[in-house]
Amino acid sequence: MLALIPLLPFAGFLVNATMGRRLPKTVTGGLASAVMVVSFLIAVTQVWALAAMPPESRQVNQVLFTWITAGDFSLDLAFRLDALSAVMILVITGIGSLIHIYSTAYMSHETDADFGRFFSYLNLFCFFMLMLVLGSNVLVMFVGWEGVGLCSYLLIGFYYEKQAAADAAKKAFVVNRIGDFAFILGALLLVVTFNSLDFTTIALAAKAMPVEVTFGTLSLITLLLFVGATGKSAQIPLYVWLPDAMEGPTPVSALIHAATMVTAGVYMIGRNAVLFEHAPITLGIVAVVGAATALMAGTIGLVQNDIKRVLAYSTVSQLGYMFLAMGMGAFGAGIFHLMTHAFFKACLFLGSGAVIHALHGEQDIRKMGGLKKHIPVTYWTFVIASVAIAGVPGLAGFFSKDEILFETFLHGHQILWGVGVLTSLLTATYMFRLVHLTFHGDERFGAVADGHDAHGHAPQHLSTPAPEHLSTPAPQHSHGVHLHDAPAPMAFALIVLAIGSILAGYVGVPHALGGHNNLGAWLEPAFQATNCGQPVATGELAGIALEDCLPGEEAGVEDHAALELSLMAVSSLVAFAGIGLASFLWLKRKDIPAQMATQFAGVHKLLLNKYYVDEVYDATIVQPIKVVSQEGLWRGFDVKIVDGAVNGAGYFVSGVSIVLRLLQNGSVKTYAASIFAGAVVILAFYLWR
Amino acid sequence: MLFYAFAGAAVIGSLLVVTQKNPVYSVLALIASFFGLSGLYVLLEAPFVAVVQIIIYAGAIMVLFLFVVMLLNVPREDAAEWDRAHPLYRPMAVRIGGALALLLALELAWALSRTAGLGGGVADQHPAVSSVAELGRVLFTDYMFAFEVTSILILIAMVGAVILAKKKEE
Amino acid sequence: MAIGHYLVLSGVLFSIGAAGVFLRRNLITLLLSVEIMLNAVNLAFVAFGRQFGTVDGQIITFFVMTVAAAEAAVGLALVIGLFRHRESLNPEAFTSLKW
Amino acid sequence: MISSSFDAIIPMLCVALAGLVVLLAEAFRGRDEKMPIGGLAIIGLVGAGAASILLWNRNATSFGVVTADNFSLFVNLVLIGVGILTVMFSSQTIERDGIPAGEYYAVMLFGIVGMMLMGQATDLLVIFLALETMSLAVYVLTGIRREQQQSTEAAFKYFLLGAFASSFFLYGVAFLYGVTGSTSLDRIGTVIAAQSMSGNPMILLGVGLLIVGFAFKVAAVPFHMWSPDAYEGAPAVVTGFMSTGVKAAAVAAFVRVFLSSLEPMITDWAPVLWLIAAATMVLGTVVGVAQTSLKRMLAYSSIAHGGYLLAGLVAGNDVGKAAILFYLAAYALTNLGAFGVIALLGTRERANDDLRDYAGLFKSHPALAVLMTFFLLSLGGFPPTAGFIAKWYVFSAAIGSGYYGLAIIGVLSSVVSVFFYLRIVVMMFMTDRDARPVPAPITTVAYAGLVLSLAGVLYLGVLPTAVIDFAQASISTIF
Repeated sequence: MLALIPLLPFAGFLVNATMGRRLPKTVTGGLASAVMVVSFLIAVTQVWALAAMPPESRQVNQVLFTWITAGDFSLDLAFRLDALSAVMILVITGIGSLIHIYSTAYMSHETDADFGRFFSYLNLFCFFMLMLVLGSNVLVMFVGWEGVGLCSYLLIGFYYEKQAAADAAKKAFVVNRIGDFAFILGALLLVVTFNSLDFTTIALAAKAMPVEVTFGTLSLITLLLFVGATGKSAQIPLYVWLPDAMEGPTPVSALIHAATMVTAGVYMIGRNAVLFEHAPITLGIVAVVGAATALMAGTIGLVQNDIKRVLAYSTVSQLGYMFLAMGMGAFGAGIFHLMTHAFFKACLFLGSGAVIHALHGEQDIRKMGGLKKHIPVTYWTFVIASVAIAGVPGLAGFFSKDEILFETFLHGHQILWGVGVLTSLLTATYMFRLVHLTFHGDERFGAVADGHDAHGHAPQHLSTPAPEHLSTPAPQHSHGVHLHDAPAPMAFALIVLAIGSILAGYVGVPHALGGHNNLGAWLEPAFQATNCGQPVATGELAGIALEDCLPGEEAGVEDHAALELSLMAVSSLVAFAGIGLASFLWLKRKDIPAQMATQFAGVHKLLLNKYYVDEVYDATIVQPIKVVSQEGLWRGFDVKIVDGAVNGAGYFVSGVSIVLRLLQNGSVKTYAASIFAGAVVILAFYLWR
Repeated sequence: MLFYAFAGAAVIGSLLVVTQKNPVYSVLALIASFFGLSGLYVLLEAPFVAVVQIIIYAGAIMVLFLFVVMLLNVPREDAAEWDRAHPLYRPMAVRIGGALALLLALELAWALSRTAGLGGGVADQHPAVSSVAELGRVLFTDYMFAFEVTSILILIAMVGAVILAKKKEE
Repeated sequence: MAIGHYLVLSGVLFSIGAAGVFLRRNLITLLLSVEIMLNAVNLAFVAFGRQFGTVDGQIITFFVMTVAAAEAAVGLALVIGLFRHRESLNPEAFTSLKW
Repeated sequence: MISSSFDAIIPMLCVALAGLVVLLAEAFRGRDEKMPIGGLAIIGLVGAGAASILLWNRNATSFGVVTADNFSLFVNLVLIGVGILTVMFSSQTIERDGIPAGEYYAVMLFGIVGMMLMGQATDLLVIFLALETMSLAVYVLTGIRREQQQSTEAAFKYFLLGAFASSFFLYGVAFLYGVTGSTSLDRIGTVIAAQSMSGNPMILLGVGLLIVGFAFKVAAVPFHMWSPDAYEGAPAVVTGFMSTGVKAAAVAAFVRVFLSSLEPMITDWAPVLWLIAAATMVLGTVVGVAQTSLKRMLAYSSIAHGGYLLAGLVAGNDVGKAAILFYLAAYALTNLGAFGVIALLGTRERANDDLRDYAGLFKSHPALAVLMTFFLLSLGGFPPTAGFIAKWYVFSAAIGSGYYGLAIIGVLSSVVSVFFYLRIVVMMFMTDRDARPVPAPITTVAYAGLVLSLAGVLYLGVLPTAVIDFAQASISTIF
């Protein structure tokens, strides 16, 4: 039954991939959505059954078959449902279903073939994502890990006719491969250390090991895994691909680059919680990287003018929050934020999609404004989600963000807490800047044609014409033209997600507010090393297992109620301050932002250009290598087209490659010389050794 | 001192092979070198090998070479017209090749000089087995399978040579 | 004569043959050079065989000769084929495959 | 000796017999008569496969120089698979390219005999003869399109360098013979094990020269330079055949010689092979990036894969040995499939193997594009394909033996290699261009071959246990 959850989307993929081009859109889209909904329902029943079990033994294993054996090492292709993966599959199938439904309307302008292609990729993605979270060992997770990367690549490059999309896809892939490299090494090191890749086995073994105060094997393993996570979850230094990934269709941004795939790194740390807990050095790095990413992306988000890019940087920033939580050892808080974030960020992305849809492809918020009355459904859902992400009390983001900040403070990391609060202020500010510029104020979307070139500092990606809906030429709207609000399927998804953005937080109401932090309690066993879910077969194991299965103490939680309440007050104030600031700056005194932009031109430019990170990478890595590789151009080697697949780091390799291949000069004597030299060197090695 | 005479013949012959520009001379020099080797085989009390060396190697294989040289009728080496395509590499290959060959010879000599037990006479330890009958017996017992394998080898060579050198049909 | 003498001679011949592959600009001489190398090995085999007082070395020599003959047949066929394409025996004339 | 049974050579006999029958059939064929000659070849190969399976666990030996232990039978089965798939792809291409069918199949079958013998021989002289048999056949196949200068040029380069390297190999055999008085692997093994040999310069010369010879056939750096040219110039089907068959046979012999009789000297040869393996993985990957011809790109990829195989050999532990066998099977299926696609897309006049020829392949030949994608993903080591499992095994074997550096280099190069595999995928799926000359419609047999390869690739990726067990059983019987 468990296996059905990923296999249903896979079946949908098979059908749509083989016959999608010949089927009408209603069938392909309907099928793709239907498999996701059914998968969601199955997931609900499974989780329901899981919840009925006693908390300590909430674990369902399904071994499909033994996948790999080597000596005494053996590995099953197995799925495991526990408290942690239960949350994940609900998020993936639930939000996934909504986004599928949304896409049936959003992508309806595509041709039948492209439509089918889109949904087959989307289903395939869900399959791999479910593999990733359900896998009971590192290698099954890695299958999903690689698979989602591949699907993300295919989906970012969905509009491959557009150079920016193709480049973004390659960038995402290349950056992810760097992360994957570390991940595989980490996995190999796990095999060496534990002779197993099963999460439970590793956790049990790690538990028996001392906490590594100095940098040791566990620290190295976890660090490698974390580098893998930074690639997938867009953290410093590997975050650069995510903003560019916005070149993909908006539902993809919502599903992959907000709700699910990018959170895989967070999930992975949660999955290996015991391992990370025994490597405090790595945890420290995780926390610092998370906080730094949160702050940096937040500041960049403040000045971006592309609606999706603002959201992209916001995603990077919120992911930073999650890593901060993970780094604090507050795994429950991280997963909690992951879940609430999935709701409101998906809602925001889908809302931005609805805006773009209404404006026929316009993404520049400077050319929006006053949309409130034209597209009310989109407006209200967008506002709800924005309030949620800003951390206004009562909505989802408040609870989860607050738990993270509380845990950070509790662990004595006041600086990181400060960073978190600052980011929180930034979040509220840039989100409401977005809301105000998009939905309030003057209607600026009529003046598109004239104003376009006037913006000298428009980011480069905007100079390309309307990225989406290439098939429909974008007509210039003027005042009075009716803008259609989201069609029914899109509205449905938006409304459900907006409701989710309000309610999702209530599963984790903290004790301080009279709640029971149900989610935290639910997740807690998943972060412990127990094998309570396994039938206890052997006698000597039984004792240990029972001991582990005793409910954990919740000592000291109540003691901090006062502290938690005051911290909550601070962050609530911060949230309101951010919203107020944004309203003041971008609604009341619109001259101030412009003044500030000129007064602090340097800072503004720095932020607008995303701290020049892309430029620095370009100047230090790409350009020098480009020069080298262009030396090879004399043979008519078309780098732009043929070599385009290799971006960034790829240029380095291809530069070396072009030099090295010159050795292969076609002369048989050179080849013989190579053999001869090899022979002489080998013999010399033996004789002079 | 016959050894040095034959060895000299073999070495000089071989050197001539690789220094002559005219392939006909090269082939002839190689035949001369083979005679030297043949003499060495006699010194090693392997008369049958010596005879085979002359009859098969020099007599058949080298004649095949000679035949091809004559067939293609290219009495001398091409001028260096093609070499200019690789101004950098070709002379380098020659020099590197020469240097490597020298190095290899030194390495081999050095290795052999360090190997114990090579100073003794070649015939000191065991009596020679040079009877053709014994040769044949061993060939068709111990080496029977290897012998059969060569039949396939030669078949491939025959078929292959025909396919590769046959003129185009049509 | 000491076995060492034969081995050194064999080594010298082998090196000459190996050098020949680089020195000449003629495909046929390249093939001849490889023949020299094989003969050098033959000499080593016969010398070793004599030292052990067995016929193995001599018999291996026959096999090597067979291989040499087969290689010569295929090699010369290829040389003829190449010559047909370019009317040249210079190995540097055949560098259309590279990089 | 004479009385020894013929059992161990039955698989080879089947194939050789099929070769002879094919030759005769061609001789008696009427001028325009059509004959299912490929079918004869397949019958022979299937017979050999059946014989190999029947010989399983029987450890038969014949003539004292040929063994049919499980290790060689495993390699036999891989080689037979290679042969069958090659014949299936050839059915389309030889007619298209005007290649003489009888001779082509006969030489190929004889080549397979040589390859099988490489794995089965337990005597250095026989290994040398097998090596030559295999090589000569492959030289001929490489140059079989004699009207094309590239084909002949490739064959000549391959031939000359092959002969050059073989003489090094043979010289190595001579030195080992000189030290131990025998060419039999058992005998050499006992002599080496009985007395410490690592100080003896002559045996070190022998080992070094053997490495040269084997490394050449595996196309390991720096003995690899023939392979891009030979692979590019040869007809694509032949390239697939030799990039898998020759490599499998050479690796099999390499493993047998170095892990059985030369095992006591592992501290002497492991560092050298470590370097060779690392250089091979890196160079094959890096230079592959700049290629625009698909055949050449895959040639470099094959070089890199040779490096991974050598990494398993260097690791030398039980996992490593089984990993090599598994890798051989996975790599053979994958690479043959990829070259099969390339071959089927060519025309008589043009190989159509430039990267740009693959633009928009998904639009014109969706099935071929999808098949190719799977093969490329497997070559790149993506889960859940055969290539991933194979690499996983090799790297965990390397790490298990403490060769962390080798494993890191391997993982890194396989990460980089994805770039050029991906380039092909990008071309096929994300580019539109229909200017490519349209190849002939693809026959059912050829398609069946591709689907068979794909099935194998996925089977080995998803359910590798059976084959891994098989490989472990094979390896445990001899070492």
